[in-house]
Amino acid sequence: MAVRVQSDPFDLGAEANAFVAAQAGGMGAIVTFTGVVRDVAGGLQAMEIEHYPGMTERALHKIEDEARDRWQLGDVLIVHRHGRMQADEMIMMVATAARHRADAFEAAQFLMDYLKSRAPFWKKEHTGQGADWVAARDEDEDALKRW
Amino acid sequence: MAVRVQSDPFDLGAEANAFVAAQAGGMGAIVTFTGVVRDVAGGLQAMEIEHYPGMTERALHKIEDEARDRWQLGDVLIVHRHGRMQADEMIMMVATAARHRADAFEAAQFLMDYLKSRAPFWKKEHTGQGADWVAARDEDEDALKRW
Amino acid sequence: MTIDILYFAWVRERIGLPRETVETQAATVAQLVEELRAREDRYEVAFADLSALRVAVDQDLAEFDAPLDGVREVAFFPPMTGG
Amino acid sequence: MTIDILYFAWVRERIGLPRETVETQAATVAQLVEELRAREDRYEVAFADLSALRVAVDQDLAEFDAPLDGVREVAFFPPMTGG
Repeated sequence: MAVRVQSDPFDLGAEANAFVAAQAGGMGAIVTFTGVVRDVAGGLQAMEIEHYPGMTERALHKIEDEARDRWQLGDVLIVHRHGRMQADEMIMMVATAARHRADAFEAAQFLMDYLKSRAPFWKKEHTGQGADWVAARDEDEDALKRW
Repeated sequence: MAVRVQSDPFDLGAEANAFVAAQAGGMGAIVTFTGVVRDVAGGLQAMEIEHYPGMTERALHKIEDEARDRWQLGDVLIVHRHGRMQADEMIMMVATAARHRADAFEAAQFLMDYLKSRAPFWKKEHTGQGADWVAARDEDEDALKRW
Repeated sequence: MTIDILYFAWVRERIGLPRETVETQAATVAQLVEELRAREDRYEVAFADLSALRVAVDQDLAEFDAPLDGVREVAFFPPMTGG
Repeated sequence: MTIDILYFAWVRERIGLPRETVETQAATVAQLVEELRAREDRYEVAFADLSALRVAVDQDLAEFDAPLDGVREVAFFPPMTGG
């Protein structure tokens, strides 16, 4: 179990390899999700992520605990950056390990759905036209209903 | 688009980092699944994977094409080993890239479900008691019905 | 009682500060919001539409009718957009 | 016509060879199976329960009633267990 909130970049490959190496023998299924800064419209100069120190870690641990109650999991990893980053930089990742692939996949989706709408992060996009806070999407709130 | 069938080990971390780096700007969601040799009962001396050269690559490409018809995807990667491997070695991986995380997750699950039951690989477990072909699980066949 | 109030994202920008400490007798978050709105225009603007706001009480998400008894920290912010 | 027949996993082990080339007039996979079963015990054993077998015709999964006209390669194997 690990939750990390950091401004520094992380190395997905190193994280993924270390995560697999740390699993007990029975964990045959590993899923990772990685979120990358998108520049959909073109012209993104920076993405800035604000968070709520203290509550962020607390919220991520609660989401992880909830996932552990629902699925049979080995390790869980959540890494989320804050501060400024550029297009194509990695924002965050989650990793899940389980005996069966359905558990690893569902737990990773659950972590992402809850992290999106229940962990205190806010994105601001800086472009040549100024800076705008990213609006929450109804689909993200709706995604919670399936769990 | 890449499908690789090989006896050599692969480096999940290097594959994942290269996969992310190769995406076009809009692909904000990356999912990987990795299958690891499990030693559930203890005493596994080796896992041997046989495949059907020619048909294997053909089947994996068909599965990928099917996924592309169903979801909006960037790149897709499938790597699957054959030959002998030990407990805790990585057997295979898939990676998917998409604009939205639901597409990346669902496509990765779809690829795995079809790969399990429709790509010509067969696992044999070697233990101190001898060697046995792994039986297909009804759950794996059932998993196809949701798509 | 003394409560630390934190603001994030555009709530922080509209109010113009990230945190402040207030002395209040408010019994609920909603009453605290009314006290803040009565102070100055920038608070009135920030709290104009409560449906666009989320609140955390002692670092847990809460509703606007949550009681403040024994609470040390209340935070106001827009819907979250992490991941 | 001449057809290459491939065997995998325990089908290969029971029959004792990975591939062979046969001359046949069978119109379907099922007729080819009947010809093979009539040959020797090891074929009879391998093809005893067709529900435990899968077949590919020219490297695509097929049914046992698939026609063999123009086909170059037929493969028999148990249900797949990759991933």
